[in-house]
Amino acid sequence: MGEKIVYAIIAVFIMLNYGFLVNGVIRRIYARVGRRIGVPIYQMYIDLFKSWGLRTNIRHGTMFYLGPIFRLTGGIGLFLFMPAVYGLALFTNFSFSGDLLLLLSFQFFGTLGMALGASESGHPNSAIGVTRGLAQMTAVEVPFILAIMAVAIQYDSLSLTEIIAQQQGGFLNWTLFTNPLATAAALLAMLGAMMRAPFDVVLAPQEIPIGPPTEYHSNYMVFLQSNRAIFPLAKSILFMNLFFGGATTIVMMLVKTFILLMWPVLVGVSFPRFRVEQSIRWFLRVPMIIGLLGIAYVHFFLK
Amino acid sequence: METFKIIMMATLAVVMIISAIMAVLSKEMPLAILASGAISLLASIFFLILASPDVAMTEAAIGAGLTTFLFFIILRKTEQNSHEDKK
Amino acid sequence: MNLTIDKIALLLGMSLMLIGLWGGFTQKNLLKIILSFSIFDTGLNILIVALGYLPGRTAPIIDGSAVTPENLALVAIDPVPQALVLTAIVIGFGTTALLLAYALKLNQHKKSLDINQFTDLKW
Amino acid sequence: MVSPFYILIVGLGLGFLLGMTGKKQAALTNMLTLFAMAFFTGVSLHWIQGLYTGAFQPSMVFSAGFKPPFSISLFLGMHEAVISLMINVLGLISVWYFREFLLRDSKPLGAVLLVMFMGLNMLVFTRDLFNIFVFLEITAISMSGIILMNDNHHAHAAGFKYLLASSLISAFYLLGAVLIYFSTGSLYLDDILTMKSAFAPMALIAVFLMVIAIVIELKPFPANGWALDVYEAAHPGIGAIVSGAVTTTMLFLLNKILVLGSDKIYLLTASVGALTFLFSNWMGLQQKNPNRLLGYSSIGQVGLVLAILGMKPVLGDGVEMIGFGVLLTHFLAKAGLFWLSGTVKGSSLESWAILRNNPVILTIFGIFVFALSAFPPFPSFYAKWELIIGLSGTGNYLLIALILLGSLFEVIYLFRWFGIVVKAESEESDSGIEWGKAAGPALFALALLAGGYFARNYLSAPDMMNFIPLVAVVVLWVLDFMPAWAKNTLLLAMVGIYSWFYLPQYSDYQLIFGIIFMAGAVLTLLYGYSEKGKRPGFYPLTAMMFAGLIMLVEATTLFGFFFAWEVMTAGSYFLILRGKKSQPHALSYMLFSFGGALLILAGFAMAHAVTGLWTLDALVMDSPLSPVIFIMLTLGFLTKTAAIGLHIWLPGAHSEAEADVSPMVSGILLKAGVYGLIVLFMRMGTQYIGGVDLMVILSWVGILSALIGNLMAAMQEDMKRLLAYSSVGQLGYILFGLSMMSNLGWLLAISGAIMHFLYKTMLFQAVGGVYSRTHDRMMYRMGGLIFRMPMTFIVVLIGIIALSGVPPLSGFAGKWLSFNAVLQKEYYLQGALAVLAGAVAFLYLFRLIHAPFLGQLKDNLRKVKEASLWILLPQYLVIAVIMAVSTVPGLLLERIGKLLAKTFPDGGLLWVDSKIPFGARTAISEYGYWNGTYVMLVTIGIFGILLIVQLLMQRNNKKVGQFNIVYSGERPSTPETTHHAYNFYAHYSKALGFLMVPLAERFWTWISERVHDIAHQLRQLYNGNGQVYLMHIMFFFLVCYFLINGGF
Repeated sequence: MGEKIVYAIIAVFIMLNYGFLVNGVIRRIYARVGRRIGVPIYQMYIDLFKSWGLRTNIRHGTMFYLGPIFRLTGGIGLFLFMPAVYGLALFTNFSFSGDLLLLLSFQFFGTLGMALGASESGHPNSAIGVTRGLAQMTAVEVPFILAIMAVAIQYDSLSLTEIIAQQQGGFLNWTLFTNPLATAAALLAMLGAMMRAPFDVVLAPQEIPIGPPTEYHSNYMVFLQSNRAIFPLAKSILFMNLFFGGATTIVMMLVKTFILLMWPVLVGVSFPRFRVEQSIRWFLRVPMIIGLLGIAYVHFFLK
Repeated sequence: METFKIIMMATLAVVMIISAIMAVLSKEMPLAILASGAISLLASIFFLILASPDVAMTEAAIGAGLTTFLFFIILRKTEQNSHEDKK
Repeated sequence: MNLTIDKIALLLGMSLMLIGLWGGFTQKNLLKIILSFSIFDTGLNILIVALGYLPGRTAPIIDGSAVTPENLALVAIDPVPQALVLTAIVIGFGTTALLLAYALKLNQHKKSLDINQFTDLKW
Repeated sequence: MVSPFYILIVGLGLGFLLGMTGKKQAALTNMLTLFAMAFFTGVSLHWIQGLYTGAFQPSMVFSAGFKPPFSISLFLGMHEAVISLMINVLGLISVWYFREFLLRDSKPLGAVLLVMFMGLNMLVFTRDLFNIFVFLEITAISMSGIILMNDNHHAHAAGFKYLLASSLISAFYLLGAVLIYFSTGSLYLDDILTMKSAFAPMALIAVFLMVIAIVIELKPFPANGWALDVYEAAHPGIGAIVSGAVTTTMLFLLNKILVLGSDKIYLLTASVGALTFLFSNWMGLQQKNPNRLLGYSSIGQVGLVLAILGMKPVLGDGVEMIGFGVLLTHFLAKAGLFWLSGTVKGSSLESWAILRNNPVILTIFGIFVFALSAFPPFPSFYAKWELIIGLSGTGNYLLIALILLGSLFEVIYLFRWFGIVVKAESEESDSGIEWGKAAGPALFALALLAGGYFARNYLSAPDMMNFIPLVAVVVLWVLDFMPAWAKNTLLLAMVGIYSWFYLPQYSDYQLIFGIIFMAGAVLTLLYGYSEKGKRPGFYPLTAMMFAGLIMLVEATTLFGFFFAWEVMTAGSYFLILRGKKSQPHALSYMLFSFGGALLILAGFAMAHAVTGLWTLDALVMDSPLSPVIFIMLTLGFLTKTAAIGLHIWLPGAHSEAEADVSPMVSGILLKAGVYGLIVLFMRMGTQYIGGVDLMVILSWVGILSALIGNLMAAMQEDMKRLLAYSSVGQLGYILFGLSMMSNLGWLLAISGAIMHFLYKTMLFQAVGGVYSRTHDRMMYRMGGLIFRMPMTFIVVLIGIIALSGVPPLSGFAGKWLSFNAVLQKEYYLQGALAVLAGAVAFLYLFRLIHAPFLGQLKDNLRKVKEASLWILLPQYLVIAVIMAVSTVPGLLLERIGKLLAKTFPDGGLLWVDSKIPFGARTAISEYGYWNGTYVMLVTIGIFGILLIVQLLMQRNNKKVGQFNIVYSGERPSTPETTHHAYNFYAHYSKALGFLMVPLAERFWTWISERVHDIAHQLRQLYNGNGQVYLMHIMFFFLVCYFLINGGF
């Protein structure tokens, strides 16, 4: 057990730093698309130290204080409950605790804690951001779960390790190719889950300055930024495991996740923003239908 | 004899039926009451001929006598009531 | 058609009953309605007596000559229906009297004998 | 033996004598009348005693030594004695009731009363057809005489109509009696009976005439307008006599004469009765005048007895006891209600609200209403059971439907009235109840209870019930004067002792639900200590509800189950009704529950008819009828679990109930429906209708309940309504689980039931605690309560994390199980909707914690204090349980799994010890695995590390004031504009509003309006004109004649 804990700490450390760098890259891409030069790739580190360096920090109450902790626990937990690299002890994490469903549900641990913390600040913008986030999330869930269901039926398992194992042996075994419909549904859902345009109304920097985290600063910000580094990575690891054959080496994992992270970014730079009800309707239409088709496909053709 | 009896009874019956219709239709209350009394009276004759003298007696006394009498009393009282109202 | 006394009586009774009912259903004056009912009663009584009539027999009164206790069942008419009718007449009178009392009471209140005036209670 | 002739002699003699007394002897007259009626009563008692002990045998008495037809022939048996006792007791009380008239007026009321009761007695005893005519007329005339003595012109108009009608009726009868004499040569009933097989056509017509006359006397639909007027206008004392004594006599008489009739006549009577019962109750729906309402109800009840008596050729002689059960209830309750009516001034249903100033009288009123609605333990309940069971055995489903529909209508107006009496605004505050007038109703209410006790003995179903739980109700009722804390302790102790002795005897599902109900009782009673004062009525009712629940669990027979079900329904109805504004909601709860109970009753009856068993195993069957039975029972139970479409009673009932009643009816009571479904599904299994798997339909019902319930919950502003809708959703999940008919599905359902019990109890109590401090339920009017009520906040926090299924808390088990079960069962579409519903649950839960507890504290809440200790205690007990089963899920799931393996051997979870320390057990399903302990440890580990990091990193951390936020460079100063809480998910309703259209509510409103419209149209029949009523009688007569004699 002790060995697992040490491994976990190392894995989290690696992923955090990788996440900071990727975020830097993404910001640069956004800048380039907007014909700006943008920040240096290591900008995230600068921000973190700056936030940490603030001499005072305030709190609005206990939940406010705990909110970022919940948030980061959610991010790290999500990462730690799944095998990031297939067959590598260092990155197998605590995946023995539960299967795919645990991951799906655990995503909300951070969301909920953060929502509660932000709400306690008493800032209306936080609350508005939270309601938007929750509302959008409900719709994003559906196509995503449909895709997961398709995968689970296809591989007859909810165990992520098992799913990865079945995708080994050549990229044609990836779910991407064996079940493109489910993959498509999931990738569309990913757009919503990543909170980038056109589904970034939750943060909506122009209207409700950055949404839920409005009131957060200093070391809270450190936690939130760290979460922003690791949480999307964890999600893309999940997608990688489900649809892109997983990874057998650390490098492969890093590359695949980077590519996956670029997908919402590429969509994001080229689309304007949806309102909440629009995105809800959208998710319950196109991706959901694709997801259902995916299940039908698995059910009738792969079984 | 028997034929005569039948003809008489038939006549009586017709009279009674006419009285009954009169009693029902007549606008004049006293006339109606009298017609009804007449029916009872004639009915008692019928009873007699139908070999029921006791019924005949009762019908004559109660149906023709008492009932008619009672109707007239009530008629007068109600007319008094209506009369008071007009004043 | 072979008319006999009891047939005439039967027809008469029925006619009176029908006329009585007709009057009771159509007349609007309370007294007329009561009157019609008493005609109906009379008709009913005639009907019953007529039903019990056996041609050629005498009244069920033991007079010692024609009717004796021994031949009562052969010579006389069954006395029971007559007793019944007797009772019915008395009871009918009671009912009529009570109805008239009601008519009076109702008349005292509304100064009218029109049955349509007494429909406050409905539904 | 005292000869019945003494009644005749005393009645007539004293009657004439008293008729001649003047005003001066009023006191004496009164005394003599009272003595005479007491004598009648005494004689009846003497007979009953003598016949019971065998001191004398049932015997025939002839007048003057002659044989019939020349004498009056009276028969005196046990039946006659009992009926005459009923009549005479009612007479005695009536004389007492009328005493002020007797003393004040010079009118010979007492004399007429005596003659009348003499006549009624004689009608009971006589076996002579012509005597019947005489006594019929005597009673009719004396009855009209009594009405005439009233100084009320409405009563006079009514009396006139009555007398007209009865002359027509007596003409029919007389003709019949005479014809039978001509046909058979006898007027003596027993002689004629011997000739029945050789009846000439004339005799048949004669019997028809006599029967129809008495049937019309019993006020069949539609020939009953005259009777309604009498009930409405005459003095309530007269109403009591007509509805009680006269009707009873006439029914007895009818039963006496009906034996002459052919099966056709019986059938006619039964149909007329059933239709009368249905239509009279239907029209009663529109009635606003209490006395006329009682009239409609009387006519309906008598119609029911008619229908029962008419079923004799089909059901055998047992119907007499059934009919008597209904009749006795009707007799006691109606007379009692009419007498009560005399104490109420005003002629609206609302004016009865005065009764509630006096708890004893209110109780009496309640007893009457519940007895009329055929609730246990009253005789009518047993009669209803026996009747439906019997009818079902003969396949008379149409009649069952008519009767059940009629009783549903009756319940609607009775309980609407009851609710008004208990709850409506009353103008008068003084309790002008005269105890003298209440004595009769009180006596009759007691008699009803006693009657119920005896009625059990005539039950055909084996009755192996444990009635001990009901003792608690009685004890608490008697001790109701004590302070609340004392009663609370008492009930708690009783629950404890009972659980100690009985819970170990339970097994399987019984045990699970027994624990839920008993633990629920303890939790809600602990909360009860926070209430001050006496809480009159609360404890017996609570005890009643829990008694019903525990008896439900213990029930092994169909009858026991239904009995418990009704007890529980009654108790919970009262509890809900206690809420301040709960009256309309309590009514709709009652209606849905009652409708459901009727379906259950019918289903049980049909099941018994198919299998012939009395135990619950009667439901194990394979018959063409089983899908129908299955549907009826399922619908019945679904009304209790508030499946979508049948849920509209729930939000109001649960949210308007008192603070500690809400957890009872939500967390605990709903499980009764779940238990019912389990009992049903276990035995009947999957049913198909036209090749369609009904379980699939149920799974859709379940999932739609879950989705729509959750959506509705997210849109509520009222926190109790939110929780109430959330129950609809949760119960939808449970139904969904059960409908899968698989090991995992049931594991989901049963663990879901347990969890829902825990969460809802806790959350409703927390919300109750908030309400106790803020006196508000609208969430947007609160805010920031975390600063004032942190302990309650923690409860809600745990509650919502658990309920939303976020790991590491126990709610996740439900999600995990449902997904696995869905995959196993291939319910993909439903599964997707379940996920959506789960996500929506997140919305309302967040709202529940955000709006009241987080955000800006409102000015008026600045001095709010934490909820009291007794409110918090049960909540923290629940939290302890939740934490335990979250950390070690096997505690619960593994045990349930073992139990389920008996029913569903395949597809269950596998529990293995994991290799890593602590021996924590991992659940392994066909698809995945889950180790709750590790999830909990890892989560706590990460959280703990991060907390330490944060504590180390922070500098100078200090708490700031309320409005110290970054707000466009301004500091907002009003919490109202800064607290974003109202219409929280506006965007959501914009996107998915079409799912929230209240279709079910519209549907039921539409049904209700149509039903009331028809009632209104129907009662136009009674236009108040006496002649029209006569024509109704004639019309009725002719229709019946042609029906019997074969056509036009």
